[in-house]
Amino acid sequence: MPCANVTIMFQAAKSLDEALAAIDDATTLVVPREVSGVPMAATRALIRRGVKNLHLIALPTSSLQADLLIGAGCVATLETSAVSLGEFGPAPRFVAAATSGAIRIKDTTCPALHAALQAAEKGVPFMPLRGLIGSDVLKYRNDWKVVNNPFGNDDPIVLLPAIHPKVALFHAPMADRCGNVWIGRQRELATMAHAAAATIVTVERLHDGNLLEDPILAAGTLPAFYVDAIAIAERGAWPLGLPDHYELDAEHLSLYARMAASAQGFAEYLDKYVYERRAA
Amino acid sequence: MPCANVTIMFQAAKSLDEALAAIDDATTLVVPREVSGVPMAATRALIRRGVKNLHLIALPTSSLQADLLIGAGCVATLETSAVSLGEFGPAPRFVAAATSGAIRIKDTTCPALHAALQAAEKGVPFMPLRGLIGSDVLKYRNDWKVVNNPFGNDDPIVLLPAIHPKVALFHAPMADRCGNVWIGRQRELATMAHAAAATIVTVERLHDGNLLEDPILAAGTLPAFYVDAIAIAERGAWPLGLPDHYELDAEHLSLYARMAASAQGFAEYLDKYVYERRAA
Amino acid sequence: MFMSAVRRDFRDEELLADVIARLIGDARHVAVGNASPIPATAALLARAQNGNMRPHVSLLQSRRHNFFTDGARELFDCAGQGRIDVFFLSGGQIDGYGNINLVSTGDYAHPAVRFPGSFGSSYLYYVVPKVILFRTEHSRRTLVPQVDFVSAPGTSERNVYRTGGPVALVTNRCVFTFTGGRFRLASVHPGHTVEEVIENTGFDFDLPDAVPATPTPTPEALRLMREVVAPQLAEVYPRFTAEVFGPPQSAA
Amino acid sequence: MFMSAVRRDFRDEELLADVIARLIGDARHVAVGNASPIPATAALLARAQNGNMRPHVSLLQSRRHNFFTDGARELFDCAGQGRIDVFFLSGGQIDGYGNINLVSTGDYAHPAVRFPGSFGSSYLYYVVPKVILFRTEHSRRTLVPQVDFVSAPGTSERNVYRTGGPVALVTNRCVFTFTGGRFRLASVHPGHTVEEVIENTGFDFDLPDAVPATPTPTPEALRLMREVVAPQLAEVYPRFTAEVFGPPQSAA
Repeated sequence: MPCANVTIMFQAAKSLDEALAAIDDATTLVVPREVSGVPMAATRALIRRGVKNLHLIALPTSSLQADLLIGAGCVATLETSAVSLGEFGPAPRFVAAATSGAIRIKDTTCPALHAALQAAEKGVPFMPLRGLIGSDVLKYRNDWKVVNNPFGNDDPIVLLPAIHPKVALFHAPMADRCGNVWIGRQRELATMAHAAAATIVTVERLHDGNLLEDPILAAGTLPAFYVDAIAIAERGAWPLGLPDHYELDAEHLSLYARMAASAQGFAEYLDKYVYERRAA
Repeated sequence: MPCANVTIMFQAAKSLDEALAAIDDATTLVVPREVSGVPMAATRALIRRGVKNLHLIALPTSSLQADLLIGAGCVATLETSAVSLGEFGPAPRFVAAATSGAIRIKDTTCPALHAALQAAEKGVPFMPLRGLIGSDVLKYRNDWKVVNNPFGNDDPIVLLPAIHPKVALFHAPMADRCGNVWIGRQRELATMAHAAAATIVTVERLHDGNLLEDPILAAGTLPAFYVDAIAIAERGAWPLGLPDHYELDAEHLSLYARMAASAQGFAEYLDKYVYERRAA
Repeated sequence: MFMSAVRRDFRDEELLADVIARLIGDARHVAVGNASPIPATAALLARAQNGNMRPHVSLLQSRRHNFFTDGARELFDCAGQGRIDVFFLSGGQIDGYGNINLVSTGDYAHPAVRFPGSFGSSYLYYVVPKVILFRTEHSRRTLVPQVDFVSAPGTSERNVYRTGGPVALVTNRCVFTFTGGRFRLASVHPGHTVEEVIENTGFDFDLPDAVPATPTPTPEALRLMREVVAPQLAEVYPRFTAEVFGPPQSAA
Repeated sequence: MFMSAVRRDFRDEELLADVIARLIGDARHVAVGNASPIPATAALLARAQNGNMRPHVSLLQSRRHNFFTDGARELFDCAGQGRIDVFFLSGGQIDGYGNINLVSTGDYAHPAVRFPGSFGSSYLYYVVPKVILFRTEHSRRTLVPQVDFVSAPGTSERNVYRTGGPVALVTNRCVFTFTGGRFRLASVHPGHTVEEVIENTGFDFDLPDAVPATPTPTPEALRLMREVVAPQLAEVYPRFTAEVFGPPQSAA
């Protein structure tokens, strides 16, 4: 009985496109930061499918993934604390869309996104957070509120409403046939899954046996109970890295930064590196 | 360089009594529930030392540990959502102290304790929690507040002030020589350590190598940065169990339940099973 | 436990588990707390009967039937997310308003009897849609007009966030359902009578003109409990399983 | 980078790291964000100089020098607990009030230039006791009278919870300290002048009668950077390490 705990929600590993079916136009989609397992193969599949008007939440930042989705016209609203290609420079399509007004940006700060997702995880309507007061980040977020700390004395504090994504999407090292996913130290992936209505995961490989049956592995496992679909995508974070598994592809990211600097170059990049894989 | 990340706060594994030195009279001490690693050897050492007036926080419940400490006169205030010996019956010294008024009890409910410690972990003054309204748990907690959810409409919600323990104390399967402690799935142990000013851990054994250097082990590791003292205590949860390692000692717990039913029997228990180990 | 003259081919525990399994129905996720072998049997029976892996059953005392990897808080977070559909609570006292008392009798500051404490009830009672109250001892000591301490109330004001609450109370004598803030006698177990229920219940409840007998377990339900459920249960409740279902068999 | 006629036996990066290491002093825990090789060098140098394993250094881009196992939120939780003493921030714009802008110039709704975003600054600036601002480009474009967007303010009203904030600003030309809501010129790097600093700074700052030259790294500091720090740094910043400190040596 290797999958004693498997929930009926989990279906055996699917094709990538099948796994992504729940991500409709206008989905509120939460994705992780660069070192936490960015589902780049899935991102390319979404672009090929032509998904539109995403409300993209990058927890708490993004790099290539947000830039590609924005450049490909998939994003209506972006909620994050930063988008950058890091040592490869600014994220060119993000910058272009931000300055042209092509997307709506909800600027935030890293711990505010974490707290708002933890609020959803805990089933509370809001979470408090220090900082922020006097910043323009707060000024432009009319969905946030400042109240007086009822345990303090003239002590203003920001309250952040819970964020309830429709779908959490990330890439992880492995899953088992029961649908359990090993996420390791990247605990915010568990919070994403707890907060989202549905969770879709791509993984490098299938693990033989039940991850929950080994106490050492179980400690880093997101249970199948929270997982709705899994697809295998080897090197699924490429050209980004998957820590402890493979490094980012610096040459390709340099190439991307150069090509994406212009709209035309970006279109060529899509043709060459996203659409060519349609048949894959 | 096996301990690149070790903090100077950590000292190599100490004797049990040395490790417990920071637990003075009147310490606000947080300890875990039965299946999460109850430091029973350490508890007996504290009783032998004659610690007094503890503010004991059992996250979120306790069994033998709280009963022993209460019976031995170590506790002034107990904050928890339940104390019971489970299938071995009521916790007799807890019940006696509660009905005689020998200790002050701050009754709470499991998720309220978790949330209040997470508030300290996150550096916020309070956390909201659903439920509670209309209960006598809330009625008798004048340190809690009910406010109107500012994101709702006539929607009362409870706010719980952060709990900042002075010391977190627990038992875990293993630590390494850098001071990292493997806690596995018992993530509330990390929250306890994050929330407390100091953390003291007993472990079954030392692990060779650095727990943080193996990604699989690291996923279940509390970093040395949060750990102030470690002592080795083999079978340190006895007569309780340590899940995945050893079962509880049912015969001994039955014996305890019988002996502790009277004050005299409890005194005999202490003589036989706590003080006799003074030389150990 | 039951004073019955009827010849039966099932045990009291099997009847109770069968009753509770029917109350569970087709839920997605049933969580069962510690020291609750009969509700655990019921949850696993419901799952075996549905035959589609529903409901997912979390036995909090188990390692195998317990997927939680985010620490002791995950049960409560999970409930707060709306992902736990059925839970079981009990009470040192339960009153006719559905209030439960897990703390103490008498004056709270100077209690006559002290119970263990409220556990998670002051939260879970509000956010788990189907809470099944289970208390085998059906007496005027346990089922009282009004509890001395409200660990969690049976109902809340309209403006209080509440997505859950009690749906039924199962005792060793009968089943009450809970609607509109009151209990209603739904069935009396074989070998027991309405008069006996009235006599041993400290609170008022709605009494239909005709009260059916609690249906007895079907042969198929008994077979599933004994052959499918018992081997799963043995990990967590070896003594209960051996006593009720006989010597352990190999797991299915 | 520096226009210097003085013969020197150190590189600009070494001077800056040395300056920052002195600003760090005897802290317990220094955290260094991504893409910050000079602050990372400084933190590891401070540790090597103290010789007592203090401060603990967290390089967030590293696996080895990064103990976090509780996900991306742990850095912020750790800071909220008061367990991070020193952090580094920068800004597309920094103004004379210590405000930093990591978001955009011009009108926020129609930005002229868009920067990546505020990252954790809108929180960390308030709760890390010693925030060292570091921006190598020292020009009127970056050091402005008033930022167009406040990612995080340099100071706060008295009733705002604030246990941290800026203590200094290090550029390629000089060191400013920050007290009383204003910058004060503390030292000018060798090869640079006070006049040059005034000319290239868009904001007002306090100017002492005599401004010392930034002390140059001691031979011992240079030795530590090259022999002890460089091998540790190479894991995270291989290109920077090779360029500044020469070919990799085996780790200490």
